[in-house]
Amino acid sequence: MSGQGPAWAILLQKVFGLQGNYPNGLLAFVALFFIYLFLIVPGAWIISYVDRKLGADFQARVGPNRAGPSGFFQPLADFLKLMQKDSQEKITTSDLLWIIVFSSALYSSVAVIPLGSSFLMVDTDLSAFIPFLSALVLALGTMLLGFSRPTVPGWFGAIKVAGQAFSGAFPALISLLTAGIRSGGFRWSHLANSQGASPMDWAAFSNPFQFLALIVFMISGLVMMCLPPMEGVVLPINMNGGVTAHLYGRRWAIFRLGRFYASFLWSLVASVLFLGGWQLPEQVNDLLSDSLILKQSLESILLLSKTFIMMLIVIWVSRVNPRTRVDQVTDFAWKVLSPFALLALVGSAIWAGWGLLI
Amino acid sequence: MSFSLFGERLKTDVTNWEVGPYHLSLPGPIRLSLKLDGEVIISGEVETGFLHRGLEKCFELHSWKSAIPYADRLDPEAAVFGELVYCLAVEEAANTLVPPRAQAIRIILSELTRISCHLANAVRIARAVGAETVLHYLLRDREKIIDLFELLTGARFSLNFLRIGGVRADVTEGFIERVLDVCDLIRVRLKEYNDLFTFNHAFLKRTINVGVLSPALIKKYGMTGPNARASGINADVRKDRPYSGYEILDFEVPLGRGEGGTLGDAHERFLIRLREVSQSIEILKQVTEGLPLGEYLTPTEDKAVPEGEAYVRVESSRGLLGCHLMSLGGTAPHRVQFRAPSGFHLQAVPELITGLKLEDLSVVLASLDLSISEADR
Amino acid sequence: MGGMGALDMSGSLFSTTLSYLKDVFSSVRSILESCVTAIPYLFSAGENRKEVTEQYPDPISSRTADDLPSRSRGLLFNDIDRCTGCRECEKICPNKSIAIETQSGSDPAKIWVSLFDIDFSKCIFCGLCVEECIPGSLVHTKQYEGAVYVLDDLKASFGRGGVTPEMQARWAANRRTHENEEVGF
Amino acid sequence: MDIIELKKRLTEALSEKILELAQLGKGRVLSVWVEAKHINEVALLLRNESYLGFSVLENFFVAQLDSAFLLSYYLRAPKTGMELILRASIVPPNPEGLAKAPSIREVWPMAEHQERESAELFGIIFYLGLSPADKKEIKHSFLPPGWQGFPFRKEYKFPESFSGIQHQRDGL
Repeated sequence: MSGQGPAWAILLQKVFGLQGNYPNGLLAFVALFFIYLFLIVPGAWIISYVDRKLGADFQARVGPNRAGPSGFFQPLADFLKLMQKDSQEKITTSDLLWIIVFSSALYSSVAVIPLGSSFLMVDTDLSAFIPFLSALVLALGTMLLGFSRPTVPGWFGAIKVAGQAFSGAFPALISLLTAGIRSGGFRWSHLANSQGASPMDWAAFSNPFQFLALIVFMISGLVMMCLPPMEGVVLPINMNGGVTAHLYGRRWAIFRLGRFYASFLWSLVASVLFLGGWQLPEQVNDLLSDSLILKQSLESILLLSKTFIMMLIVIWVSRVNPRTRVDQVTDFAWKVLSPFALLALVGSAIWAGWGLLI
Repeated sequence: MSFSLFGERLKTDVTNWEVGPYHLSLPGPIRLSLKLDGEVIISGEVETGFLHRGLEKCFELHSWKSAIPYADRLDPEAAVFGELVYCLAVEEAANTLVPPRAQAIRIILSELTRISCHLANAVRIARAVGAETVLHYLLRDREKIIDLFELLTGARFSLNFLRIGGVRADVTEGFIERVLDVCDLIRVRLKEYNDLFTFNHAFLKRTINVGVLSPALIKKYGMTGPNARASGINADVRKDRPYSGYEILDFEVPLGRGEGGTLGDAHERFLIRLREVSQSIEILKQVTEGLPLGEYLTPTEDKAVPEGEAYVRVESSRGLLGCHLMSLGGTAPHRVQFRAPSGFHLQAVPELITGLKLEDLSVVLASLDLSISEADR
Repeated sequence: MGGMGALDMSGSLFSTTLSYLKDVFSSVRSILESCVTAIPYLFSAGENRKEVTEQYPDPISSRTADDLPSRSRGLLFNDIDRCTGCRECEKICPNKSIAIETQSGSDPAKIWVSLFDIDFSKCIFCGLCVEECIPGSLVHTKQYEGAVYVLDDLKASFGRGGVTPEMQARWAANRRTHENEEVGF
Repeated sequence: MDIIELKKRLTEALSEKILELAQLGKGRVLSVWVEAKHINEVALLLRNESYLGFSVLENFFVAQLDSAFLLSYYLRAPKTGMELILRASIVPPNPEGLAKAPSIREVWPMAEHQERESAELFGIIFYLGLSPADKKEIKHSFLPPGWQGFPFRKEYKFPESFSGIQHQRDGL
């Protein structure tokens, strides 16, 4: 039983039944590959399918039903179609630039994803901030995409994306701090262990300010990454054609996969910060204390289902509501989200320090 | 160089940008050449004529009766109004009488077309604002009305059902009950649209105080119909000069109240069209209950219309649709000229869009309910 | 999502924050209200919220030719036996998509319609010809699938074909025998 | 304010310019024939006079009667509810030539696009001010640029093809 090395390495060796010790680098590569193949790509598939099916259900339509049983293979069909449709003109430097920045912003944070008590590859003191930073770099990537567009509206879209990202970043950071105040640290394990399993012990429901911080965190994340229902600037529907004008083929697939991963990451972080992460009830913990793999997979399932529910809510709201203009979105972020974020910060600080004051 | 933190606006130099003739958010094939200062439109010109097909010349090449399918194609989405205005003009020139039952059937058809056109306009506004869900609900309900057309006339859009002196055939047996069912269904739906969309905050923010049409602008460009009534100008042809039996119906014409934003903004135009749909439902109920008996057509042989001239106007879903007809006693009309409301609304677009934000351009164009095929003829 | 206009600085601090909060809550309430109205559609609750997509050509979930109302104007069909060759339909057709040629039939009174072509690439299905057809031989069918690969396939011809010399000879023969019987040879 | 009252007011206001005053159509609408060159004065007078007040031009109709063009302006006075058709006729120099008529864009701005349409399709130059400017070309806003001839004229022969596209599909 090779017990030494970080928890995720032990887990990995157990999963693959390897004996003897292997360099952590190799194990890390296997782990990343494992997450990417079995978590992100299937996640994109399921969410894309659910998004289209749920959207169709809301609109009294049938939705995809040709590819596979009730259209389940529609995302695969879309993916194959996009793969074989590449844009004729050769890749220019500005295209290359945005693709590199876009994908580096996203897939660098795969290692940071908290998936369970032992599957924590990067559990440093500031690990909660890394997804926030990768979201900012994603906004930079979308801006560069806008600048690489041949049309006038593409450049307008780029500047608007930058403006919207800044206005979303401030309240997101503040609400991130509010979560940190309650749990006393930004380590994933700190954040998760400070919350109990039953909903009452979750951060969001422990005090009203944390609940307010959850809402502000989710909305400002959507604003920061121009995700639906805040994606007025990216949508080709409005007059100026948005950032994705004339984007199709493989680059469109990169863009879509990137946007899925961004919303998935943000919902995951939200459920760890505010919705009790992967905490299993005490009895279950004791029961499973011996078999590490079972406990870890149960924790991951719990965490991913919370993330899935958060993403469903976002899909629901975005399908039903119209989109507001970009300047109204930034107005909303500065004049509504930021004050409420500060209120939540001050409130939860007082709440946390109440004991010391009196 | 005096550096003022907030006073100095981000200086952007003027770019100009050609939009069209085919673009996602234009109401039809027109070309807008816009001068943009950053986000704000400084000036815009409209170039039309992409849909000009010499419709009025076609009337001169056909006999009176075989010109009726051409009247359908004046505004393909609202075919009955083109037919109605042409038939009324010929009837006035040739002095033929229309039996009351035919007049009632004509009212039923024009009110149904008005509802279908207002729903189609709501679809365009919803698409401009990006509200997918309500868009599909509107299309689904409009389908019910188009099924009614197919039941009565046999065609979905270009009906070719009116004839000079009446209508082509009588009402089929199940038609009246189906009309009443559709009326009740649409009333239920209107309530659903209001909950889901009309007072949704995001929609309000996109349309309140956007594209305000002042009464002066309306008078200057001769705008009529819902666009004018949304700015408080009470002018409806069905009330001012009733035609084809509207005088016996009592209905009140909705006017813009301007309680949400200012009077005459895009939201007011959207609201007034929904109110007109509910008012059309009232009219349909009255007409279908009191459908007079008697035959549906005074037969007129298609040969010649005595020499004469007539100018008739009809309240179409977009405004005052007039038809000036001149006949020299031949078997074909000598000159038919249509006064298309969309032509006048299109005139006001350059002045209306100056100072508008670029993203609101598609909302304003959609709220004006322009039919380019009617404007270009 | 929700949001509010510019803060009006006019009133006192308290009244502005009050109106600010009222505005934010009204916007959140209206957004949630719109979301809630879409929920019943998830479970297709009630008659009005069923899925309405017609998956043509699947006969169960989409309308087929026989569900169409009786007056629907599909592709035309002309029953040549009842057609008298009066050319009314050719005259009334707005864009000349009907071409008719007639020759004298077996007895001079009867017209032999040798050519009766309808060019469906020009026909606008207005139904004027069916209305003008006195013998009622020209009717609308319920057939609406008119897609073809070659433009010529859109020409439907119902004519009887040219009168060949031996047909004329045969008609002339039995006309003579007919007249002989009458005269009593 | 009925037809007779209006007729009296018009005769004394426009006295010498009126060529003919008749009642027209079922609605018994008054129609006033005026010399083509007086249109501008008459228009200003009709609109600005307080007791006439024809401030709305509802429809501008042009038709060709054998070789002359009949211009008729359908006017409405919103205050008094009266209607009036102002008519004038102009003759083009030759069947292909450009006729000239004074424009009423200043008096009634709403007629601007109808005037442009008739100008292009009938071949009429609507000039502002007093003397007809020597403008030759008409800017096309309805017909494709470079279209020869004026389609709405009676003697117009429809061209076989335009910019390389045949208009008649042969054989079918």
